Amino acid sequence: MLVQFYNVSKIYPKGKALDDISLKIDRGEFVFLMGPSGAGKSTIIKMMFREEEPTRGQIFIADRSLVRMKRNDVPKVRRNMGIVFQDFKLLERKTVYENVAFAMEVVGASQRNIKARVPEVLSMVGLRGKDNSFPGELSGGEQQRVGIARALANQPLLLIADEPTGNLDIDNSMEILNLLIDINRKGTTIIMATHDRELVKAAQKRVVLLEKGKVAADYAPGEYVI
Amino acid sequence: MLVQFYNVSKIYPKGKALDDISLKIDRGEFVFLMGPSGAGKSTIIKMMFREEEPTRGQIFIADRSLVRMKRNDVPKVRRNMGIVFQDFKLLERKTVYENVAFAMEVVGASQRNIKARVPEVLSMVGLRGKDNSFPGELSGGEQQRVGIARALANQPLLLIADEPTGNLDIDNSMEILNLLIDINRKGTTIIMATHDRELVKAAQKRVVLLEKGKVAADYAPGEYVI
Amino acid sequence: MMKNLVYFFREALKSMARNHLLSFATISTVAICILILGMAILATLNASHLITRLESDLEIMSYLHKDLSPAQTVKVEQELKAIAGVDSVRFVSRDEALRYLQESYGEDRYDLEKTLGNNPLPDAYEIKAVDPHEVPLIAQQIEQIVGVERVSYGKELVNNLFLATKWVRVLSLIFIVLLSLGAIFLIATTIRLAIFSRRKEVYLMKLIGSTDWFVRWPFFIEGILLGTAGALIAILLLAVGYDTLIGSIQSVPFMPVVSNRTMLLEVYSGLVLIGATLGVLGTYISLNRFLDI
Amino acid sequence: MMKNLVYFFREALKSMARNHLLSFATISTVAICILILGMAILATLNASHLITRLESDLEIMSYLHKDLSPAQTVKVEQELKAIAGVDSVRFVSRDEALRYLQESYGEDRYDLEKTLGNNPLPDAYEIKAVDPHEVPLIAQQIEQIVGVERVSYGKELVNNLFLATKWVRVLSLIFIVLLSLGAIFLIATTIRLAIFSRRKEVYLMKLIGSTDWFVRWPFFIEGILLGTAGALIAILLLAVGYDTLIGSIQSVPFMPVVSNRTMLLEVYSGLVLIGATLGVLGTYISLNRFLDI
Ligand SMILES: Nc1ncnc2c1ncn2[C@@H]1O[C@H](COP(=O)(O)OP(=O)(O)OP(=O)(O)O)[C@@H](O)[C@H]1O
Ligand SMILES: Nc1ncnc2c1ncn2[C@@H]1O[C@H](COP(=O)(O)OP(=O)(O)OP(=O)(O)O)[C@@H](O)[C@H]1O
Ligand SMILES: [Mg+2]
Ligand SMILES: [Mg+2]
Repeated sequence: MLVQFYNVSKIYPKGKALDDISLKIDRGEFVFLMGPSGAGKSTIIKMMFREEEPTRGQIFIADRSLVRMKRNDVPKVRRNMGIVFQDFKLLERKTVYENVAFAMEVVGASQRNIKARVPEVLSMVGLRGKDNSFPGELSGGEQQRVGIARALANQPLLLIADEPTGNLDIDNSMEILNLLIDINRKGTTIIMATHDRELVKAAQKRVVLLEKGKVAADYAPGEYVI
Repeated sequence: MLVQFYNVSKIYPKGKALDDISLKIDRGEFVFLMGPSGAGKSTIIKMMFREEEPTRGQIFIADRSLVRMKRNDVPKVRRNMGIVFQDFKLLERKTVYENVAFAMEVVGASQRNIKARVPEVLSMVGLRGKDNSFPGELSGGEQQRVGIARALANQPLLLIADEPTGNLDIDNSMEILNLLIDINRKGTTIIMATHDRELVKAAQKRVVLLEKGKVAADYAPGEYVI
Repeated sequence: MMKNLVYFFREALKSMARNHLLSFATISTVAICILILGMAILATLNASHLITRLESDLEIMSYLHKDLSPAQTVKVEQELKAIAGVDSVRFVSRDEALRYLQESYGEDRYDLEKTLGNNPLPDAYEIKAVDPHEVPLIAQQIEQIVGVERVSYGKELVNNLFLATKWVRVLSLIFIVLLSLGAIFLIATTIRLAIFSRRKEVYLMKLIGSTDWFVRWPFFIEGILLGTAGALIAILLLAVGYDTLIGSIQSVPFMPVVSNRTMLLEVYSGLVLIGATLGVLGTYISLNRFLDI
Repeated sequence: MMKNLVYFFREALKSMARNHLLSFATISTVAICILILGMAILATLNASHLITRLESDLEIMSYLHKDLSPAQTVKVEQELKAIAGVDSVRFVSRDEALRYLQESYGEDRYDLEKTLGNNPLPDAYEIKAVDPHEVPLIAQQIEQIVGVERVSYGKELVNNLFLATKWVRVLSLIFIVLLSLGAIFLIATTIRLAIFSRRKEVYLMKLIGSTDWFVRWPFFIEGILLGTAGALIAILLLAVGYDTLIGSIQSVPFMPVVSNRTMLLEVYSGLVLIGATLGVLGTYISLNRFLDI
């Protein structure tokens, strides 16, 4: 099992976000997280790379407990993941190229590898020609695709994407979905929070439905209809 | 005519965003702006409240030229609009309540009106109970709805929304759409950039399709299918 | 307008509380700058006080002819007093002069008068000038008086003293000016950084229709409050520190200290004013950059 | 590691160029603080130099019995020289003493010796101490020597002088210490604000897997470079200004100036070191707050 949540709750001073969630995701799976706004999708995702810690419960990534993990080991876990953030989180003072390259520099990739890989992922998401633009000079959808390219750059074992197509038109969304399905086929585990039912229907993958901080349903691939 | 674009082009140092756009929107209309990512939807919208100025061409709002307008008159124009930004642009150091109230304080509303109106618009977008949360304590979709509530607060004559449902599930999106249709029926002109074909199909309104900085098509209400 | 003022004040207070790092940085920067400036000003005031005291000790000795009659001696005194700029004239008899000389050779070990049989020294007048800088001029005039044998005021010493005090004054003025400029710049920089880190907030306010002044007012009030608070903290520390200091230093001779309440109060209130002004001015200038939208 | 260093350097340079407001604020804050600190240190050095000069002018006069034979006089001199802490001993004959007295009463207007017929003054030795602060002690020992009639060193004056110089030294030390603390605080505050306005950048870097040190290095290099640059600018201004100043002041007597190249160089390089250290230290402390993610 790659990701395991055992009775995880997250309680903020201003209210409960997750209520006793248990969830297992195997290596090689492709899982959609769905549910209405505020259901807790982003909270679950943030816990997987330890941006947030659970109030109660245990979380294991590749059999290592995130709760008991020492501060110094956290970066190692994050480096084996690719993360697409709901609010993009691009470095404003770096160009598109540098934003993607930075993720590779963090893991210690050589300049040669970086020079080869960055243009590759940028064209995968349809952003060739924007290399030297700064995030502030991009459209919403373009920024979102930079975030996706960055997550893909290191060919991570686990790709976590929080609403990666919210600012994209259907054609671009479909392309991204196909890209992810392709990567998944090559072995990468994918967890994707989304509101886009068209995509979910097209993909025919496992769907975990959240509602008010609880798992309301867990559909095996092909089970989810509308 | 409320909004008029005459041969508007916008050329950034790094490339052309809008290419000779002409467009008229009448009082009381409901117009969707559609088109692929990077087509120029946000650029057109930003020009309407003069966040960006055109490289060439003329823009009139309520028959006043935005290009020739003096610096001091710009706030007056903006105050008659409600704007939903693609990236929300909430004040991070203000609570949800204060964010909405601020828009009313700007136009000089009395505290009494503010106290009555803010809870009203917050419940319109389904955010009652989040009054004292800060934007950083909200989910993506909740933040987006705060942005919508803020735009509605002053009952503007012109409501401009840039991708207001990108982070919302279909139920919430539909509610927002119905809210906008309702407001439109009461006289507010609405311009909305969106990627959500389900919404557009459901609304049956005028659709302006942009592609690569040009108007590719302009569908009258009911004409747009898929 | 009144309603707005209340609103702006509330906004300013809320913002100060919520941006505590920025508030703390501004207050402490203002406090430190004003404190240093205040210390330097007090030091300079004391130095110039000391210098003035040194200078005012300057005196002109005019030695009289040995054979002057009492009437002639009185006439000389009148003429001395008639000279413009003369502050005081004191008669030093030859006996007194001998006593001084005696003392400098040690009380009664050598009885000069007994040893000598008679006193070789002349009578003299000791003259002080209103403005010590006029000493050389007055000395010149005294030399013209009939009955005055010789005038002595340590010409070289006086010139050197004036040169030295001039330098001390010029240098400390330069130091104060540079320090003030530095303080202004440092405070402005801090405010600028504080506003820089809130530029998006300003941008957004403008986008949803705020006028420049609607954005500015809360920032201004914040600037005044933070600037004044910082300056007040500095003044408090300064006043307490200086009071303690002059308390323990006043016993030391040679060290005249400025303890003129009115003057100190002027300095203190001037510094608070500077703090408040810089708070607003820094805000105004830094803010303008981000308002043009 | 080398490869990384090159990378970190490139990152630091890029970031300095792109965050020019922050870079400018840091450089200028460091420059102003170091400049003020440097001016104060130079002023203090000069003041203490002046004080030392004043103190080293102190001398003990030991007046001899009138009826001492030349052999006895020489013996006194030997005993004087034998006292620990005595620097120099100079014989002042009674004739010389009279000449001094004469001079102080104005050249040849009054011929004291002629008037008096004979010289009433005693022979004396003028003694300087290695450490002026030992003057009272040495004077006590001299009083024990047979043949010495009387010892005089202006007891009260010396005590007052020492008290005064002690105060000046203590006060300027306090001022320098306070100024240094102030400078450190101001620089730290500026760096803190600069990093505060980049906190989201740091947060994101950590989120995508950077270790603390991977985030820190470029910031550190930036801190060193900006701190050193600021300090160098300050030192340049300071050195040029001080050189000009001592050039035009050296002609003035009474105003001994410190122009010891080695000492100045030490002060200057110490200040540059402070700039660089504060740059890194400020960065380290401010950064830590935002790294805990
Ligand atoms: N820091 C916080 N403090 C308090 N409450 C929070 C905080 N972060 C999130 N919440 C609350 O937790 C709940 C779940 O938020 P979460 O971001 O996980 O929702 P989501 O499913 O991602 O929604 P969306 O689809 O709108 O992004 C929301 O009601 C939100 O207001
Ligand atoms: N400040 C800028 N400098 C340079 N290019 C810019 C700038 N702002 C936008 N662009 C470019 O202009 C084009 C149109 O951008 P715009 O934001 O209008 O697209 P959009 O239709 O809103 O796309 P999306 O659906 O992705 O939000 C894009 O290619 C974008 O890269
Ligand atoms: Mg979310
Ligand atoms: Mg857009």
